[in-house]
Amino acid sequence: MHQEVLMAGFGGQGIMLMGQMLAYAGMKEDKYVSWMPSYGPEQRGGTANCGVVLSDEPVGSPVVTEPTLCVVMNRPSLMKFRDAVQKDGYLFINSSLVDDSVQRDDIEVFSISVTDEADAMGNTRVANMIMLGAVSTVTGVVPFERLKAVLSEVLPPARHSLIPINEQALELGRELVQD
Amino acid sequence: MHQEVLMAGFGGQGIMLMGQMLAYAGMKEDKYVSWMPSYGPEQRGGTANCGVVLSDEPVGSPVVTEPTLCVVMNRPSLMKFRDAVQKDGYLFINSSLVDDSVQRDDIEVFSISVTDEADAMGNTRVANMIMLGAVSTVTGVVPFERLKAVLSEVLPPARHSLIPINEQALELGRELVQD
Amino acid sequence: MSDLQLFKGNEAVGEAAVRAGCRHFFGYPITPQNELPEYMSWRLPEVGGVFLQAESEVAAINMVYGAGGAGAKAMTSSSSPGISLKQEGISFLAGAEIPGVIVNMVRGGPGLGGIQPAQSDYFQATRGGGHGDYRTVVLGPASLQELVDMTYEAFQIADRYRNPVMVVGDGVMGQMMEPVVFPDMAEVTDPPDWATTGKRGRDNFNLINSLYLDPEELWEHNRKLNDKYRQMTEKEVRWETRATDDADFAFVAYGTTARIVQKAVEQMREDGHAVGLVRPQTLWPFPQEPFDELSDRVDGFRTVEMSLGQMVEDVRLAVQGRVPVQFYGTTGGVMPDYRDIISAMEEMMRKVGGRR
Amino acid sequence: MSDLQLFKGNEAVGEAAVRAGCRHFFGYPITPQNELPEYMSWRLPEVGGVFLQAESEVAAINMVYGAGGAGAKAMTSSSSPGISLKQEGISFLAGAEIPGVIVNMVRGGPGLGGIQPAQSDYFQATRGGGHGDYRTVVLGPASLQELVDMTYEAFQIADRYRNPVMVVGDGVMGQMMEPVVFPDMAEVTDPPDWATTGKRGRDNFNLINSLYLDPEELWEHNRKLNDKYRQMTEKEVRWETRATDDADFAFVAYGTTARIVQKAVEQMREDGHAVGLVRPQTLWPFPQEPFDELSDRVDGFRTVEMSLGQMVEDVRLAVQGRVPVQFYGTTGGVMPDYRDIISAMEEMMRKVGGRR
Amino acid sequence: MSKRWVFDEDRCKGCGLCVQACPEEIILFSDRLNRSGYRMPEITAQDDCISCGFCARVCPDVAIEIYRPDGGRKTENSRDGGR
Amino acid sequence: MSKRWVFDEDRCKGCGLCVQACPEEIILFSDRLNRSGYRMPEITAQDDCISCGFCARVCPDVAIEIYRPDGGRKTENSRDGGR
Amino acid sequence: MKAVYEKPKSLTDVVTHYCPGCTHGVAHRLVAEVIDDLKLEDRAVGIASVGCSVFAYDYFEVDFQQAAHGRAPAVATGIKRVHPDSVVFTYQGDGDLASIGAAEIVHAAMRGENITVVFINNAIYGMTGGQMAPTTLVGQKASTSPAGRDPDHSGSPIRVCEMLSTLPGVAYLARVSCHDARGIMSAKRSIGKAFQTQLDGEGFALVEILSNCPTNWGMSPVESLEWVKEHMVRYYPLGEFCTPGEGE
Amino acid sequence: MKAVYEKPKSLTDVVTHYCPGCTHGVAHRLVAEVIDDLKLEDRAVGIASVGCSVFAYDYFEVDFQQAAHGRAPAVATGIKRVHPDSVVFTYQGDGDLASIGAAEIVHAAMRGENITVVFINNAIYGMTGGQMAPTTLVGQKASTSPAGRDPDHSGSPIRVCEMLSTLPGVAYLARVSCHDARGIMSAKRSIGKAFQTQLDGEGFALVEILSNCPTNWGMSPVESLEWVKEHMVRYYPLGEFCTPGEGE
Ligand SMILES: Cc1ncc(C[n+]2csc(CCOP(=O)(O)OP(=O)(O)O)c2C)c(N)n1
Ligand SMILES: Cc1ncc(C[n+]2csc(CCOP(=O)(O)OP(=O)(O)O)c2C)c(N)n1
Ligand code: SF4
Ligand code: SF4
Ligand code: SF4
Ligand code: SF4
Ligand code: SF4
Ligand code: SF4
Ligand SMILES: [Mg+2]
Ligand SMILES: [Mg+2]
Repeated sequence: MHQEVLMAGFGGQGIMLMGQMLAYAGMKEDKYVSWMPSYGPEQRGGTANCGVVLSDEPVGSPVVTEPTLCVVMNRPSLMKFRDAVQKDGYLFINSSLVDDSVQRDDIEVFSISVTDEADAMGNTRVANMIMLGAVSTVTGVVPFERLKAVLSEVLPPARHSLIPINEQALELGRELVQD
Repeated sequence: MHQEVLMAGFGGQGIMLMGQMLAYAGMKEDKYVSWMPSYGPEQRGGTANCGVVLSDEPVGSPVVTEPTLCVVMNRPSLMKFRDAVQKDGYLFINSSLVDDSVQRDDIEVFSISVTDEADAMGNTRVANMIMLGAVSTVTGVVPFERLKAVLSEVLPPARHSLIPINEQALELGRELVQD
Repeated sequence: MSDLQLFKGNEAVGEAAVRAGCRHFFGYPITPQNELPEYMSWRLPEVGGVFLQAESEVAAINMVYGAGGAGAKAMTSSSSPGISLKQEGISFLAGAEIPGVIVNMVRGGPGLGGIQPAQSDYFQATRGGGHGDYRTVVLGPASLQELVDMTYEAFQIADRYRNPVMVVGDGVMGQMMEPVVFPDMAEVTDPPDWATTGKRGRDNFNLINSLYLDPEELWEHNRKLNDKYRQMTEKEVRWETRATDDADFAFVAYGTTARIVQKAVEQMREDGHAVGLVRPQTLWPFPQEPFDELSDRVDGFRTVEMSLGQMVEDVRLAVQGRVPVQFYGTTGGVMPDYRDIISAMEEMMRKVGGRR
Repeated sequence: MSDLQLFKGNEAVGEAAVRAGCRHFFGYPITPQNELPEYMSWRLPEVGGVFLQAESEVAAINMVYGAGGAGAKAMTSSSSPGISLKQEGISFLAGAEIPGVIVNMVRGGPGLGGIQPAQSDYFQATRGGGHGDYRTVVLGPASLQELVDMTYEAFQIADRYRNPVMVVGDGVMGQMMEPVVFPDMAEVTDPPDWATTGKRGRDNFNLINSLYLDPEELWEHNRKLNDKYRQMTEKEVRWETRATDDADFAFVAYGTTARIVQKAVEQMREDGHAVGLVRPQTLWPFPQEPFDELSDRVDGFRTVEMSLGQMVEDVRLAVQGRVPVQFYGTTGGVMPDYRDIISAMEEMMRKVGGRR
Repeated sequence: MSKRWVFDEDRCKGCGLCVQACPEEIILFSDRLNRSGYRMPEITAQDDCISCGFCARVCPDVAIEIYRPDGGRKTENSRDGGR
Repeated sequence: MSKRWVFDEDRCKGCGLCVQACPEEIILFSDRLNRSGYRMPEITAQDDCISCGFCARVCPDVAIEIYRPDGGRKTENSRDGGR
Repeated sequence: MKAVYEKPKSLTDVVTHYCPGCTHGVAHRLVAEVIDDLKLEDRAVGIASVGCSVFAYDYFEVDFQQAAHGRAPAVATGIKRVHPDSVVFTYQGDGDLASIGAAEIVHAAMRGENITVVFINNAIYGMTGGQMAPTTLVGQKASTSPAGRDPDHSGSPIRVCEMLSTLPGVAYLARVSCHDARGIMSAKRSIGKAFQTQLDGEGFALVEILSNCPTNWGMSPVESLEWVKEHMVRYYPLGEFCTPGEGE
Repeated sequence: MKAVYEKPKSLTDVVTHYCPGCTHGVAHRLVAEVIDDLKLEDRAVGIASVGCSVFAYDYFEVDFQQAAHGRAPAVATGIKRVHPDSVVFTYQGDGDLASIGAAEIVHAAMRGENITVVFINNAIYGMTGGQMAPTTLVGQKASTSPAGRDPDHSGSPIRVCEMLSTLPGVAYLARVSCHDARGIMSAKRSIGKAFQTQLDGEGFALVEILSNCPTNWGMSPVESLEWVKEHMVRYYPLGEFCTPGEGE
């Protein structure tokens, strides 16, 4: 097993946390993992993305440029990465903020309106968890239950009150792709 | 012609000026010359010495450690340098401040009480010029007249009023060794 | 593997230092190493230590001088421009024989440059950017586990020789997360007997100093330092080789770059090329042995660095013309692509190829 | 020879700079170079220039940055610890492509060290003690006339490449007097068109900068700088050989040391030994050519330095193992004795002797 | 051009300082986002604007320019040299 | 030891500050040079010394120590903690 | 219609990289207005320091140098000594000016260097992510003082104007605040005076502008200005500390 | 006989390298007396700075560190933070403290670093041969201001006590003079207070001692003290600028 995951969006969309949860869950599954953030040259409000490598072998470069699994949470990220996804890879799109379509048939594309769904849940900020639930369910990159279990370890204690809503969001994500 | 001159004494005895006059005169005589000061590790009131090289060839190291011509103006300098003087070299001693004798018969030793003589002239500070007059007269390292001529070029304008007494001192030095 | 913790590089350095007994950190913010002082700012008080944000990098290294001279395991960190400002201080630490650990998370230069990862401070780190004949042991980890282990050891090496030790990472190393296992918490030891603790009953007074106005004494002092440097060269040098046993050509790379080169090696091996990798773990002392061993067996070395070519000089010094040494690099914060690395090696193989 | 003037090294540097058109000097006192700022403090006002004593070496180099960026021929000087403090600034000058001349009258180190002559800042000068991939041309004069000429040229080289240039002397060089002839007074030129003079009718505004947050841009900028460095390597390298035509062994030495080695060479020649001297005049770029030429002819090189062995690495890099390269040195302010130099060479000749 | 309140939406970052600053309370946030995704303020009643310039003065992004009818009520003028 | 003015000539550098400082004007330069070649001050009349300590206080080289007869006139004492 | 407020000519058209609501933008605008008003566009040379305002050089239509962290006053000195008829100004943050650059600002002031300093005091290191600055208020949280600044550990904030006012070379010193329109108008007057001081050859001039950093303070822009008013102005009193001709 | 004045125990027997009449020697003695009086010999750690007093470490019977030029306050901070019960003092010249080390002294003061600073202001760079210091008086000649300090070119001298007195972290600040016996006695009292301030944990304490440099001033020792009295004391008023508990 060797997955190179790239997650991209605006700063503030919780991209980094998504990646860290994936890496953490992978570690708990006895994979070799790495997580690597990247902020655009613009300091503020620009794009933010992170790469996560999960593998049965020690991780070489932690920098992901050709993902096997890509999550884009906004439009600029789609423009930047849609052609970079490896053949047979996955591309998850936050269709609430991205209305473009992808003209590739060598990859699997999932469009989920996670921001709208999160809004509907009453908290735009859990869009990332909805996406993560979906990603885990579709790809099995890490088991869904593991993801739920690591929430409490990745969130700082001060934010543990948010665990229930995040769990709900993960589950909603699962449901959305199970339908 | 190749002379390596070492002049040594206390700070304040005008050692540096003696050396500079020698170098300047040498330059005017179309010799290759260098002048190099050295202050002891102690910053203040310690020993001061300088090396002057005068040669028909370009000067190699400006640092003089084995002089062909050595002038010591105080006792510590004698202790330090008397054995360093090259065979057939000259050693000039300010016998006003140094009462030790030198047990070498492979060099020529001149003891001149220049400080006393300068005191007698009414200005202790010209002891260096008395010595220089003697050195020039005995060794011919630079012509005596040249030495006198460069006084005005080496002394800063502000001190040109001192030229006459310095000339007198040079001449006294000549007389002392001509006797 | 239950002790595994997912840590950010900069924070892992902090925790490793705490485990090593470091209780005093003096730093000044600069990207990309800010998480290290930030971590220390809450972690050190927790273990009874002191974090102090200095007014500048110059002040920080001189606080390390004071604290180290007083017997503490002290540390500072920065990134390229800030490390330049510490050069006088590092020379003073070496001259006065004070242990201390300095971390450089290298970014692109020169000048203000950029904030992305680079390896262009290699010369500065290994040749001493400061004045005078001195050396610092320079550790160049390639994974966060190694970063943790080397940070821990840096304190031991510093104490062993009473000499500053540098840990050189880069933006990637500082920012990435990987699972790490931390060494156990070391006991915090008493100040050594040379430290300026105040006399506290001692008869003599202790002195921390690097001034020797008498040149003979200063030479003597330098000889003494040089003996230590020679010992370090013998005892502290470290490297790793991968797939070099049957290699026709070998890459040389350290730190983050070595990980990317490793990928290139795997790919080339799959494609049937017998290539390997020499990875210096200590940048100073630089490993001579693997090059002596390999110079008889391989047809050439290809050094890969995130710089315009700095470590390549050490490789050339080690190889001494026995086989060709070539350089490939990116700089300014660009990380080399493993495909470009492969191309570079293939080109070398074509040109040098049939040599033996 | 009526233009000959007996000058102290430090003051000769000052006068040469004035002749080259330098009108702005920013410095901070440190032994053994104090006569240079002192000279400038009265000489520059005389020619309509500005001498300013800065609050520190750090401030001084940044004043040079400002003045150089504003189009002036600006200069600073110091000695070892002070030069360490300037490293960040020098990297900024290189990164922002600002010309400027930096003089280092090297003294013994590390740390506070001593005030006697040394050559132990060779690494710092030639490898860039600052951060990032950058180079400065480093001139290493061996006589006061050469010091004068090189100081004069340093300004031209700096302007030609928009890059800082270093002149490296030592305590001897700064303190000694020798007769020198000064070049004629150069015309003071208008600021170049890239200088920040204020727009004064220009349409665009000028910018002096070394920040490139985009790594690709920073790499590109570095490539541009690298092209300049390559040009310097081709065009600015300088050396001198003495008695090497029929030499079996050659010394390598620069600066003051080369003068002492010269004496050793003469002595050894008198004693019937065929030895010569290679004297690099530019320490960076380091001369490759004489070593290529001599490596086929001599049986070995003996490098002599007032350090624990720094330039010897460049000699080894240049010789690439073709013949043995050995090192002899003193440090801490001790000048090598020509007799010890001779012994060192004789020992090498005995050991390496019958090689060919 | 007869508007007092002239708005450059591409410069605006939706910080809301103008909303806060207007003494007439006629600037409010709208529902619109600009190209960069920032929520846009809008003026609810151009005619109620007194051209006091407060909104423009507090705007960190120079997204607002203010005009007043010639001969209109005197308000603080930004071009008076600041003295 | 019955002297009030105790002088350590090896420490003295002949600066003359003590000469200047003595309110009784009983310290004068002598003709003697010490081993380092400095001209030595001397006390002309031990008995006129009032043990005020001024000379010792101004001496940068700690070349002078001052004593006073027990029960003698009270003078400023250097060991009073400075407060 | 007549313009009451238009974009100053000395600002470029570039949209700044500053966070929404950051008063760096306001300060830029005021400086540009003064450059316009005094017609300095042909003589002005700015120095951008290291901090959030490092890209200032992109935002002004005048010559610029980018300086090493803290060294802007030294760089300005270099420029001014070469071209005394240039109008040289630095634009510096509180970390830059009051921490690493403390020696440079004190000495430029001591020398009476005839330059203008625009000093943005936002009580934090903005660019590097919210570390404690020498100007951070007691109790204020920062990423390197997570429990709030503790005066027993880190001392109390430095008041730059008060400190520099003790130096004879200083000609003009003022502290202003950008927390509301009135403050901004007064800030502009002070910036104008600070440039005029240089034009008149009076010596060193500095305007300290109390500013916000909504991002690193963790507040909305509006809240952050409220905080400036409530907390910063209290510790950092506004006013003029020196005016030309007043000292010696 | 009873001792009125004896060599302090905390001074070594070494004869100093100072020039005849240099008040560095007096200041050393006073510090040693205070160390004796307060019985600090077992807890004191001194920091020798770069300047004529660089060899201070040879003259005191206590632990010492030699610091890089200007950095003594940073070095002292490092020591004090490791051993808060050590009594840490720096001994710094005016070039060291007020020029290259300006940032370090300002920040140690701002932090209220619990250390004692003995500051020797002799208005010149002694060790390097008489260059201008930031404290050199207007008109005073120095080897880098051969025509005398020109305020239009180099500004007017910095008054360190006045400047530092604006910093809240400062507990004790005094300026004294060594030009006569009375001044020396008062100097001792101030040095004593400055150490006591540290013992009481009150924060940063500094004593500025107006001193001479007969060698580089080109005066006899007696003339030089006269000059301190006539010129220095006039520009640098004596007195206490801060005492513990006074500020905030
Ligand atoms: C020598 C050096 N040290 C540190 C840095 C990192 N650095 C960049 S900006 C900055 C602080 C900026 O804070 P401030 O001056 O207050 O400006 P702000 O961002 O708040 O406007 C620091 C420490 C650097 N670039 N160079
Ligand atoms: C980094 C550095 N810069 C400069 C020097 C040279 N230096 C030695 S002492 C000194 C000045 C000393 O003056 P001051 O601090 O006033 O002490 P004083 O000698 O007058 O007592 C200087 C500039 C140095 N050693 N290190
Ligand atoms: S100009 Fe004044 S009244 Fe008009 S919108 Fe702006 S703030 Fe409101
Ligand atoms: S103040 Fe400016 S940037 Fe902020 S919301 Fe109003 S117009 Fe937009
Ligand atoms: S103690 Fe007083 S009276 Fe006695 S010699 Fe000294 S100064 Fe004079
Ligand atoms: S004051 Fe001291 S050193 Fe000076 S002359 Fe008197 S005894 Fe000697
Ligand atoms: S980080 Fe703070 S200071 Fe920097 S631009 Fe954002 S709000 Fe402004
Ligand atoms: S040079 Fe001046 S400060 Fe230094 S010891 Fe001599 S008199 Fe004292
Ligand atoms: Mg700030
Ligand atoms: Mg001084």
